[in-house]
Amino acid sequence: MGPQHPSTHGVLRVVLKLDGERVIGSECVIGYLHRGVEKIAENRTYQQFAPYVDRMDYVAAVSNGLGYCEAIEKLLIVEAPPRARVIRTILTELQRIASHLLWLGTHALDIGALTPLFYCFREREEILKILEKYCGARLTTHAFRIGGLQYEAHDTFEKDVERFCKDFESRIVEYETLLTNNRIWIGRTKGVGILTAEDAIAFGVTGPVLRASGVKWDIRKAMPYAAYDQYKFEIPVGTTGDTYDRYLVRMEEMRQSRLICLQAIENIPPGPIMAKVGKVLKPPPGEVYHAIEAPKGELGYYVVSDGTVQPYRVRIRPPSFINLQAFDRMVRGHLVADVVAIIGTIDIVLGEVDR
Amino acid sequence: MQAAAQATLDFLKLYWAPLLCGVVIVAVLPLIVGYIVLVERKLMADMQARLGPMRVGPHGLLQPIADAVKLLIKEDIIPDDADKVVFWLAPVFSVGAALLAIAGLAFGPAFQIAQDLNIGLLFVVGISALGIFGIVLGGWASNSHYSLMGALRSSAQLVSYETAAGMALVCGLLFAGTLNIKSIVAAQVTQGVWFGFLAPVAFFTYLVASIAETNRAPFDLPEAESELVAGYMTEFSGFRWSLYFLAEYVNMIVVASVATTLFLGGWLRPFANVRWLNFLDLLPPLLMIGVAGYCVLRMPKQPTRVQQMFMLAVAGLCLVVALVLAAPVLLPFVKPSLKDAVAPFYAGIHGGFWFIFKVSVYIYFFMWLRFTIPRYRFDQLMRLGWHFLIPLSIINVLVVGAALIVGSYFNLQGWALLLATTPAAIVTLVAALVILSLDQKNQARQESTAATDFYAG
Amino acid sequence: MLPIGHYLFLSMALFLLGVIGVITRRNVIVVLMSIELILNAVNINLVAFSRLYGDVAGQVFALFIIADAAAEAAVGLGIIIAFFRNRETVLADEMDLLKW
Amino acid sequence: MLDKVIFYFFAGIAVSSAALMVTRRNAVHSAIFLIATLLATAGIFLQLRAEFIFIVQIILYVGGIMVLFIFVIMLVNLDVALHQIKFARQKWVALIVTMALTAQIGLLFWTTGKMPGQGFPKLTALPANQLPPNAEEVAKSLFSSYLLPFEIASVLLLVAMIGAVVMAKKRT
Repeated sequence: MGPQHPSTHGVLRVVLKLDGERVIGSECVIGYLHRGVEKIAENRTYQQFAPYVDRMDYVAAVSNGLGYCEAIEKLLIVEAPPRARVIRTILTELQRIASHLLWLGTHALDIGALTPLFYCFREREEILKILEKYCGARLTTHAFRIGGLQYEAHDTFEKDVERFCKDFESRIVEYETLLTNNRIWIGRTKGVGILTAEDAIAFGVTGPVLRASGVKWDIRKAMPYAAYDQYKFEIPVGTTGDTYDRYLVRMEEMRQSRLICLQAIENIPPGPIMAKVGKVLKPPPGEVYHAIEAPKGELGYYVVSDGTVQPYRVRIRPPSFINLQAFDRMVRGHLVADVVAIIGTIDIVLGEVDR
Repeated sequence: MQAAAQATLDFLKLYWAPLLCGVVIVAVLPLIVGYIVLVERKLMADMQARLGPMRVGPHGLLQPIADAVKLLIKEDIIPDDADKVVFWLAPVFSVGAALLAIAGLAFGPAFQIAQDLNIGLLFVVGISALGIFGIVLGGWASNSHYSLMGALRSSAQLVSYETAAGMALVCGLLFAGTLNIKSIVAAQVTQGVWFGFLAPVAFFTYLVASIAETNRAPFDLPEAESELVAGYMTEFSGFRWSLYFLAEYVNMIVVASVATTLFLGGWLRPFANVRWLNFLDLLPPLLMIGVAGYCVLRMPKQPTRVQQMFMLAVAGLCLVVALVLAAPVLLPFVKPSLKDAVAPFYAGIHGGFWFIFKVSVYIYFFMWLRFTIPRYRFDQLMRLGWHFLIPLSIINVLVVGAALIVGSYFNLQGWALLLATTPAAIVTLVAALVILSLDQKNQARQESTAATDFYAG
Repeated sequence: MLPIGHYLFLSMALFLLGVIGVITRRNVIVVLMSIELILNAVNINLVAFSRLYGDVAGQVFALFIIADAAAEAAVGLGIIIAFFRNRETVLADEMDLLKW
Repeated sequence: MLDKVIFYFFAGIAVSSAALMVTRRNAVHSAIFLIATLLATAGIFLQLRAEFIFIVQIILYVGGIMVLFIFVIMLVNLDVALHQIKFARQKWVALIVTMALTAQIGLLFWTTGKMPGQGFPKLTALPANQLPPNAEEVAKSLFSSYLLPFEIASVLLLVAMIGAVVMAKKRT
């Protein structure tokens, strides 16, 4: 299946070894979107590199930015003010919902249901409007700065987010009626692309794919960052680890993110939005690894600084790339038609896979 | 020479009506198909919270003409080593089969091309079964591995669902007792109840089988399959592709009208012979007046002058149709002497209206399915066809036959016949559940064996 | 109803073409097709005479012939597929082994 | 008059496409020509007012058997056979056989001194419009006087189906 295939998200080439209709083995050829982000980082200052981070997982740019900024703040041993942390949490959770909506739309389209795509995009539009109002850009937002936020929350911020969360509840029910107990949807997804818990851990898979296989691991709970420790929310966990479980886990995650946003909206603490960080950042030599829970899985930043203005090395742990390794195990023994469903269910974004 | 001229003259005198209908159908059908496509796109858009084609003409009403022109002038690529003759023949074959099937149909008591064809329904089903050649040869001629695989898949699907559709029709025909379309509808008048209620399971099976037969909705696997891209139609472009497109929609009309004739009482008004429900006759004209009113109301909101004019024209058209529909109903009240003169006229027009109304409801259901339900995988599709639909329809034929014998024993008629057929339907449904559970069990067994052997392999 | 001679000539012509097809063609599938052609020629005769004598038995028998032709085609093609899968050829000359 | 026109039209198509079928090099082309012949013979059945056989021929022969043929031709896409000569060595044998056949039939008619079909009584050929409805007639006689052959035919079809399935099954 060539790189410009209609159902591979972006430019992913999959070489399938077939026995008639069944897939025996598969091999993903990637690298079509490789831009050498990590090499570029080595001759950019810390602030200059921040916009590059958004271009990786262009579907969830805000959470990339959050990961990078918090990693550098850890390096500088600086703490973002509480107000900044809460606004960051709200924006990341909104971005998570938007990313899951895009996943649901394209996944359903691959399996044949035409309508959910337009419902999901209608909601995603609302979120992008809020992001645009806040930081001027819809997709590659560059919303955060090292040490806090650049812009104060616009005046109607609370009202917009609240209005969105209010009617999103009924919208999720809309998707569920369309898909969840639809016999054909279940037929196409149940028992397809099974990934057992041991395999998931062995492959180092993270995020909804890991939780669907029954492993209860979410960085927001395990190593809370930003303002996640102040809010109550559950972590949905699946049982068999097939496409249908991943679908349920992600739908539940959307609901939880909505709850987080609602809790966060009640009390956004007043105060400054930017910590005292100089114009020129010269972090002390040393290294740091900071991971956050991106919509696709654990997004980690390993930054080594040699005391100068530019980082010595920035290593990014992309969740999509690692989840993709489990693709071969999942696709074995299935029919060619299921390959499309499996690519959809891992929810990979090629920008992040190729970096 | 004179004898030949005389022979052709009386030939024309004898058969001018069907010839005229034939020419009208073949000319008007592409236009109708164009507007069905427009309605489908509008409906899809409406269900997906968007507007659909709005650019060409007011509310996109001229979109089909734009599509037709585009398809005509688009360049007609023929793959280099495809064999030309078969490549040209395949779409012609499938359109020909679809249009020929239209000839057997009756769109109202007066409007039928092949007048008293006493194998009416069988003729329509048989000829529309020829469409398979168009698909198979099309796949073969375009000489690419993918389209050949797509063609084989879609024809395998067509062949297997034809048996199920055939069985469902047989069950419907048990009640009608004849194949001639006019007498089928007449039988539904004497019975007083539509066969769709007498044989609900047959109607359901036919509905599902006809969706699969026209390659639509959850079964539109061949052209939507991810790696076959457009199945057998990939290599065709421009006019040739539009022929296939036309054949698919004409097939949809044929299948819909077969279902309406047999299960939904053809051109009968609902509750045809219930005297006190006669006011239903006024329904068609009222409907048309409603549409006209809606157009007039929306007229001021149109942005440009020409669109307002267009809306007025549409409203006028609806009013004229309403008048034509109302005339035969109201005239007898005005002048009772006209009653008998108007009767055939009345039957023809109202019959035609009801028939077209039912066909469009049936097609609406097709479209509605297409937008909401995801697609079946190919093996699930074949399993549904072979393991579930065909046994169900065979059992249904047996059970309904038995019910008919019981019915005739107690000589139940019309609504009373329901006493015999509803238990029959229940028995068939129970049998269906048994088949399903059996299917689930051996499917699970199959799945486990399949899983083990590929690990071993 | 034309005089019966026309139908006799037609079915004879088709029969002859079928026989030629069976004998001369190397490709087994085309041989099977020519057999179908011969059966068809027989059908024409049957229906013509049934129409001539007004007795519908001829047409019923033609029905049986069509059913039989279907059965014969199914089994014949089954054999061809099985043969093709082993010997990769469909030409009559190369089918000279009784057991492969 | 109309009958004659229709008959010659369909007979012409039938004979010419049969001839083309036998001579075509490509198996798919000959299959298509066979379909044309079958449709032409169906037309002749229609001209003989035998509607039921007409529609059965179309459904069973063209819609059923020919689809099977085209499927097999595609599964066994034998472009390798295209280049070899398509006529077997028995070409001459075929010519001799056909010559003998036509000579024999010609001799038969020559001895009786009548063109084929002259002597047959033309007494019961009913005009077209008084013919009883064909489908009902065939059904009546099929299920009354010919019930036993009907059952035998069904058994034959069953056996054929099982045979075909067993034959085409993969040797697992």
